[in-house]
Amino acid sequence: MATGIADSPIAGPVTMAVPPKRRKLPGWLMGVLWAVGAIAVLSTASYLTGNTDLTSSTTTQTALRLALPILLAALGGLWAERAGVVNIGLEGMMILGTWGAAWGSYYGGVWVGLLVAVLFGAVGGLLHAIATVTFGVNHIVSGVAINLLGLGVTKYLAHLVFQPLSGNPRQSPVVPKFDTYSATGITGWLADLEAEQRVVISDVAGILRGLLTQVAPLTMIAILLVPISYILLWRTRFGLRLRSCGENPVAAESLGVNVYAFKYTAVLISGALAGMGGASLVLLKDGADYLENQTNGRGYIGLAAMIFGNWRPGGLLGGSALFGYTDGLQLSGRGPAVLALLYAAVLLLVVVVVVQLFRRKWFAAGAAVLAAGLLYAIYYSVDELPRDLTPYAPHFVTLIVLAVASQRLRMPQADGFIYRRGQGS
Amino acid sequence: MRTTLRGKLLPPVLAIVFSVLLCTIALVISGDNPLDAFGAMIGQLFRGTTAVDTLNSGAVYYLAGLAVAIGFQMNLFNIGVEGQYRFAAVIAAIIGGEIVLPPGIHTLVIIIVAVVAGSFYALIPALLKVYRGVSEVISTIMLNAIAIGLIAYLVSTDAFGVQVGNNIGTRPIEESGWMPGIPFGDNGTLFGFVFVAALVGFGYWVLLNRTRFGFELKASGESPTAATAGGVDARKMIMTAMLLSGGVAGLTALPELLGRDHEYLQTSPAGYGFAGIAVALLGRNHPGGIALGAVLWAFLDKSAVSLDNVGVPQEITTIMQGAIVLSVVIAYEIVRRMELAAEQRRVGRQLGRDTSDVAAGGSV
Amino acid sequence: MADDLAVELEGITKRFPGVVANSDIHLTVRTGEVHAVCGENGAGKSTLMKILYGMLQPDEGTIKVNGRPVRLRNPSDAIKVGVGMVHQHFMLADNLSVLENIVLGAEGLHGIGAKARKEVAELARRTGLTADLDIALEYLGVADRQRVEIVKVLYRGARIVILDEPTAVLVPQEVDDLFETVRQMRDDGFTFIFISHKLDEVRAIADTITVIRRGTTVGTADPKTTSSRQLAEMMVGSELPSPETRESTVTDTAVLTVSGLRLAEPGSARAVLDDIDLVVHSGEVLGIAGVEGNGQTELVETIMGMRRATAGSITLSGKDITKLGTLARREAGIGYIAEDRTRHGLLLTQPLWANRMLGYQTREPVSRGQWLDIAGAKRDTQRIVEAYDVRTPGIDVAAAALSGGNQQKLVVGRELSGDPKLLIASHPTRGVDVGAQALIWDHIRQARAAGLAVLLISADLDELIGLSDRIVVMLRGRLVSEEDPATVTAEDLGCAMTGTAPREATK
Amino acid sequence: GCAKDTGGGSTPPAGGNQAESCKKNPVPTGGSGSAAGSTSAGPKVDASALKVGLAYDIGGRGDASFNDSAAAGLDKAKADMGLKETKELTAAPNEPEDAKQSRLRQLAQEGFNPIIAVGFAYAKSVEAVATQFPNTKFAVVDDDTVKLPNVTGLVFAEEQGSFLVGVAAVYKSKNCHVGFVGGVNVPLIQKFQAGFEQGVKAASNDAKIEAEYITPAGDFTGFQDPAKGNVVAAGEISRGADVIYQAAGASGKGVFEAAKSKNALAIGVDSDQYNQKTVENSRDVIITSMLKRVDVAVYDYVRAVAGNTLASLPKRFDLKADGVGYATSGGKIDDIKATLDAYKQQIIDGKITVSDKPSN
Ligand SMILES: Nc1ncnc2c1ncn2[C@@H]1O[C@H](COP(=O)(O)OP(=O)(O)OP(=O)(O)O)[C@@H](O)[C@H]1O
Ligand SMILES: Nc1ncnc2c1ncn2[C@@H]1O[C@H](COP(=O)(O)OP(=O)(O)OP(=O)(O)O)[C@@H](O)[C@H]1O
Ligand SMILES: [Mg+2]
Ligand SMILES: [Mg+2]
Repeated sequence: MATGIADSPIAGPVTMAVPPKRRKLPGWLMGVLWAVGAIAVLSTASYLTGNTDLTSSTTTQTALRLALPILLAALGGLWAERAGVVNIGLEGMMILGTWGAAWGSYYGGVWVGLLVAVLFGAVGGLLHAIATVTFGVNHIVSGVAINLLGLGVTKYLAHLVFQPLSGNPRQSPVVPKFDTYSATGITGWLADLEAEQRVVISDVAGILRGLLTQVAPLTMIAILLVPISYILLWRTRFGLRLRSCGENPVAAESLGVNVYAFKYTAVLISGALAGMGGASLVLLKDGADYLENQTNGRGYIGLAAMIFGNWRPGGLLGGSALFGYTDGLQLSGRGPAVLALLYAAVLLLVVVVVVQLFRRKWFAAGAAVLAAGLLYAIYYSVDELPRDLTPYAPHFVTLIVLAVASQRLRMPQADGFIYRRGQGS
Repeated sequence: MRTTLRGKLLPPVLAIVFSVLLCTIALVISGDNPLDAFGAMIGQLFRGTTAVDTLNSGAVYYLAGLAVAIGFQMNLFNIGVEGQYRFAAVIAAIIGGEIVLPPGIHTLVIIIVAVVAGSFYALIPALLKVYRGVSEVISTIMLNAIAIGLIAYLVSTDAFGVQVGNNIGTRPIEESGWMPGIPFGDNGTLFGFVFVAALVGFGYWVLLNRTRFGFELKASGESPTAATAGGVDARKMIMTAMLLSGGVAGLTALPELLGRDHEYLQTSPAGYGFAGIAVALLGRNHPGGIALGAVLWAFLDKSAVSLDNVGVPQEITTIMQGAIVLSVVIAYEIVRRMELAAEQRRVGRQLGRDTSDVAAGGSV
Repeated sequence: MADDLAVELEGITKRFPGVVANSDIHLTVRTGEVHAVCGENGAGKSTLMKILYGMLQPDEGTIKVNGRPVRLRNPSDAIKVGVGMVHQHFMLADNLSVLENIVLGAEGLHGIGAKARKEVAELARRTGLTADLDIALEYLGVADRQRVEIVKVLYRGARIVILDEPTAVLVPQEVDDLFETVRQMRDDGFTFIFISHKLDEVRAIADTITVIRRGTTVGTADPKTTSSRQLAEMMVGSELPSPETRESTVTDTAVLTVSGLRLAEPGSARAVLDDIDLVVHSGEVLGIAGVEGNGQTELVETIMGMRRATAGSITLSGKDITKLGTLARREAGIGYIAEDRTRHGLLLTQPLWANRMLGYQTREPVSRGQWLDIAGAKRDTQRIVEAYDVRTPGIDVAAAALSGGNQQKLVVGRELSGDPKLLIASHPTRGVDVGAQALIWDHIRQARAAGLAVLLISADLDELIGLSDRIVVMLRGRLVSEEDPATVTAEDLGCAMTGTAPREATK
Repeated sequence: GCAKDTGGGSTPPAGGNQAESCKKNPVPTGGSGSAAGSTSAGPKVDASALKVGLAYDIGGRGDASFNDSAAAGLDKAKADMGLKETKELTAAPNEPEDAKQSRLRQLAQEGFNPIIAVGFAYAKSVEAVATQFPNTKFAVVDDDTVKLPNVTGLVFAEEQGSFLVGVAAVYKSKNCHVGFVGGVNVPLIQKFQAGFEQGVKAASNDAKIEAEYITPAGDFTGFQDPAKGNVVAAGEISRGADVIYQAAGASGKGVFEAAKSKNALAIGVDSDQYNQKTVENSRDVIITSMLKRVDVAVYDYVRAVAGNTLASLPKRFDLKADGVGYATSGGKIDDIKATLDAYKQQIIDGKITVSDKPSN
């Protein structure tokens, strides 16, 4: 082989081995702290700017909804990459899921739709597994090919199957959607609280209300899949074996782990989750039915959310939530809401400055002061952000958070490596 | 590892055969005649401008493929070629349209602007990677999206755009800035940029195989640790490779911009960067392979029109592109294993002679 | 007879593309013995062991374990019949915790929770593994990793334990500890198959020795009646080499001067290197002794410019190179044999001639200005292949196709060909067989006689004592003492390295 | 407790009651009442000798949008004028210029004449191919920039139709607050916004208007993302708008659904969306649709070619030419039809001129 790429993984971020530091807090508590901190910053910003969109129930609801497909794709990425298979075919598998969801739901109702979506996604996963695991094809090549195939096959199938039904080769007929449920008792009370516009209380009420109204079973399943993935991957022997395939497959093999089987399983689950992500675009109330290319790159965003979340379920939940939230905010609240978010960012940076000063990290504190000043200057000087750029607020936010948070990302060590049975030295 | 000629040529042929087979099945299912379909695909080459168009588009894909391949050489996955080429195209079109210079110089300025703009847009992920450790995969995905917004702004009438009918685009470039092509009468005009693309491909080969920089690039790609110990500065290499990749990406839209369109419209096609990934992978990062991949890709693209014309669903071409990418790599793997087995058999036959002197060892 | 035979390998043959790794091998191991397998690099020892452990399938031949014929399709099969293996190269996952590394694949025994933890803790105590079971494996030193590997095998209840070159990375005390454990377990009825290039060790621990040469069994030997010399002859047909340096060539010209060198850990104030002062003269070999993880690697990498010193200066032949990059330091005349050749020394998929360029890409004969001189590189690679007896089918094969010893010879050849003033040699003969070892020592000696200054780091104390003109001992990032190789013994050195008082005092 | 939602929006504001929250401007009077002149009425024309080629934009026949509308015009021509041979080809997403040219050239070479290109994206290709085939007649929908004797531009006064639905929106709004959701911020869609806003202002000086686009120009996913259309519309509704006019292609579906679940009303675009299958779930919130009669234009063009009366085709398909209008299916605006028609007459008579650029 002439060049390295076909057999080598993508270079991960350059990380340094750091001495073991005792984690003071368990992961879930960190998550809760982050969430509380975020809400505190947002409600302060909402109070100071007078923009209620930041914490309204509508925003929360749209955020949840926009985050859902990304979350599922990210979970799909997590499963595959934890077993050492890079999956940039998520997009294609999601597309397969959208088609399958519409088709199954049309003929058999929502649950059948969900099942078919999951199966279709898994078929994409199977293809990826055959290529990467059995044939040792470069993971990126296979992923790119699956994205093309997913798009081509669904277009073709839609032409064949949906056109006679909907008269439109690019769209399915209207299909059944999941019913939604609300915690009626609480939400009424929360709505009152939210309407009162009291500092913090109303904000929290708004956010909670958004999370508790009009929740579809699929939404609940998706959210539950985060802890389920965590438990399966980190708390069971199955998960240990699966992760070992992503860390050092040769070692795993030497201990009697059937690496191929685990990689297959992981990539199948990955595809199934991506398929479910596709279904979440089709089967939720107000969903779009099948529409050609409706995933619009969400598979890639999911991949980004997973990297953002440091290959961990809690982290990718945060990544998807951040993305969904910002996107929801800019879409429903538009320019003013994004400006308010900018203000929230300034507040966040002020917190960062305090923390860094406390830790005696003078340089970091200085940088944060600078950034805060800059953002505040922008906030102060413009009354409207450029319209053409506000739709990309989530992308800017993702970039800035990644650049600012001095993070240490740790990808699974053998992620993207091609493993062949018996190659161990 | 040694690869025979058969090992190089057989896989693509197998892959094409396999994808044709797959599409045949799909066509039969949908009740179309596969022979008509494939007849139309071959036939198009002898009709109208398709043959020339294929080469023209091939040049576009070639440049995008090279840009991606430069990153791949050192294990950088520059998904951002998409954003880089579009950003560069707009900037080049705007500047090219705003200025008038003597022929040749005008063109050259546009080319340089495109390269600089492409590199600039690649500079952001490069800096983020080197100084903040942000994975280039995620940063370029984000920057691709942001590029759309930037372009929308730049092309809007508030900024540099002009409206023609219902379309907006940049101010058309004066003729002095065009790149003349080779006219083939009714069969179209071959872009002059096709030769520039070929030159870039040659440059890529020379750079990688004959220069110190190329050696350091490949070394960092293969083993960052060994490269560091060998005195290669990893940060510098990441920066240079990204900038170079972005610079070549910046050229991607120029064949069409300088050879035919002369302006960048909001309806100008996107997606060349993503196709470039597939093309680079098809060509296994080798300049010759990428060229073949690019032309094949372009050919399949063009087939969509011809297939539609004979009433065959044009989605077939997308399926075929995906199938070829996947099956070509699988075919390479199968052929590699076959050759391995053959070698093992060969060794097996030589066994007797090799071990005879060892067997004389005896025990103490 | 079947009752007391733990392992019988009959007529094992294994072919790899271009190589016959094992050809009609016979090996019989009695229950409860320590059975050593010796042979040159690439003789086929590891391959044979992988076959016994089910990781490779033999092309021909039969395997019997405890008298019963078995088919081992994968390691699980081997584990089931009681075979366990500690690999030559660690089989550990850096990001998993110590506990996870151990229970992986054997979760069926005690799960992955508290019960498993208890069980592992017990085994850890027995083998001297003191590390926290919950920290990621990457923070463990080599000796601890070795212990984790052994605990892994024991945890699975293996009765037949394969140890493939377990001592290559250990210091004498650690080797003693290991042997103590092995002997104890042997008395408890465990069977060991033990592989090592260090023939003294082999004779110290083994009950029986089987010698393999070029993939086939040459014969068996009794360690009590066979000398190391005889063993070596069986293995390679040549004499056992000695690292002894005959006459001193030390001059007064300082080549490398390091003063006040300090290296802080990234993100903390703790120093990995603390106030290091040393001088290496032209024609002198300065040995650095130290237990792995005490800063030798960092010292070397700081001198090479791969890490930036926090304080202090480095001078090469009077020129201050503290601020220079790695390439500039190499150009200034430093040759570098890295401790891990596959990570730092070679581009494994590239041909040998491309590997010749690595680190020399700016210099004749492999380049001219910005352009590579491929013909020149090939010519010079051919020269190295001949001068250093690199056994290879040609210079166009990928470096990965060479065995470890041959790879090392190529690296040594390359690093000595730039006319260096200073050679930094980190474990130059690690894992290399006796024949190649002798050759590498010879070349280092010749260069030293011609005025080369050598900074030698080695875990092989015989090598260190034999080659060095002076030895300094490194402990926790500091140079703690200086020893005279003419008088010091390996045991003394070991004590200094571990910071314990000399043996007399402890007894 | 936790309860199943009953599919909200079951009771949209009824069409009949005109809320008095919005002070309406006086309805103009004095229209001449002359009927909109449709060219389709006239002597019977035989087009059986014509071979008509149609080159669609992305989506093609069945897209429930302007391509579909063009297809309807062609079908009608077939039925009415005995048109026999036709061929319809469709553009692929992200295709370069030469693909469009090849498509047109193929049609021309196979003897199709006239050739109708649907969508302004074809403008440059038609120019190139029409030069090459001077004896073939071409038409471009939504573009009139090609100045060649054999090329006809079929453009529409979208702002005029949008004006009328703007008026309708005000009359149906309870909060005196209406909204516009555009798919992609391009000049063509800005025309819809411009007309709508002028209509709203004409109907009431008090009315508040929300106007948003899903994506900026160049990002055509805005036409393809119902999920985002939904969010943008929901945002406008939460700010008080209760009648939303969408010009967002396939994303419009999301707008309708947002309206439905938040008890607001919606106005469709291009075709009579009340009768459109893909949005039938939310048809009860669609009070009207702004009609852009691409079908009329295509039909009239074919007819004009057959009868050799190209010169008689309107320069712009406007209210007068029946090229734009509003739909009444569902009967939700029957009560204000007179008002709308009064405004319509004013526009036809030139008493009101509608600008095609949004004011800001
Ligand atoms: N997977 C493989 N593919 C091809 N050749 C191999 C493979 N594994 C081992 N070999 C070859 O088989 C031969 C025996 O290798 P093996 O690793 O068994 O040697 P060894 O005796 O363990 O050597 P050492 O003492 O250096 O560990 C070598 O020539 C090696 O090149
Ligand atoms: N995947 C592989 N493909 C081809 N050859 C391989 C492969 N894996 C190992 N080898 C061969 O294995 C040999 C290296 O084997 P091994 O790792 O046992 O080294 P070694 O000879 O034992 O050296 P050392 O003891 O110094 O580490 C090389 O000769 C190489 O040809
Ligand atoms: Mg070995
Ligand atoms: Mg070895």
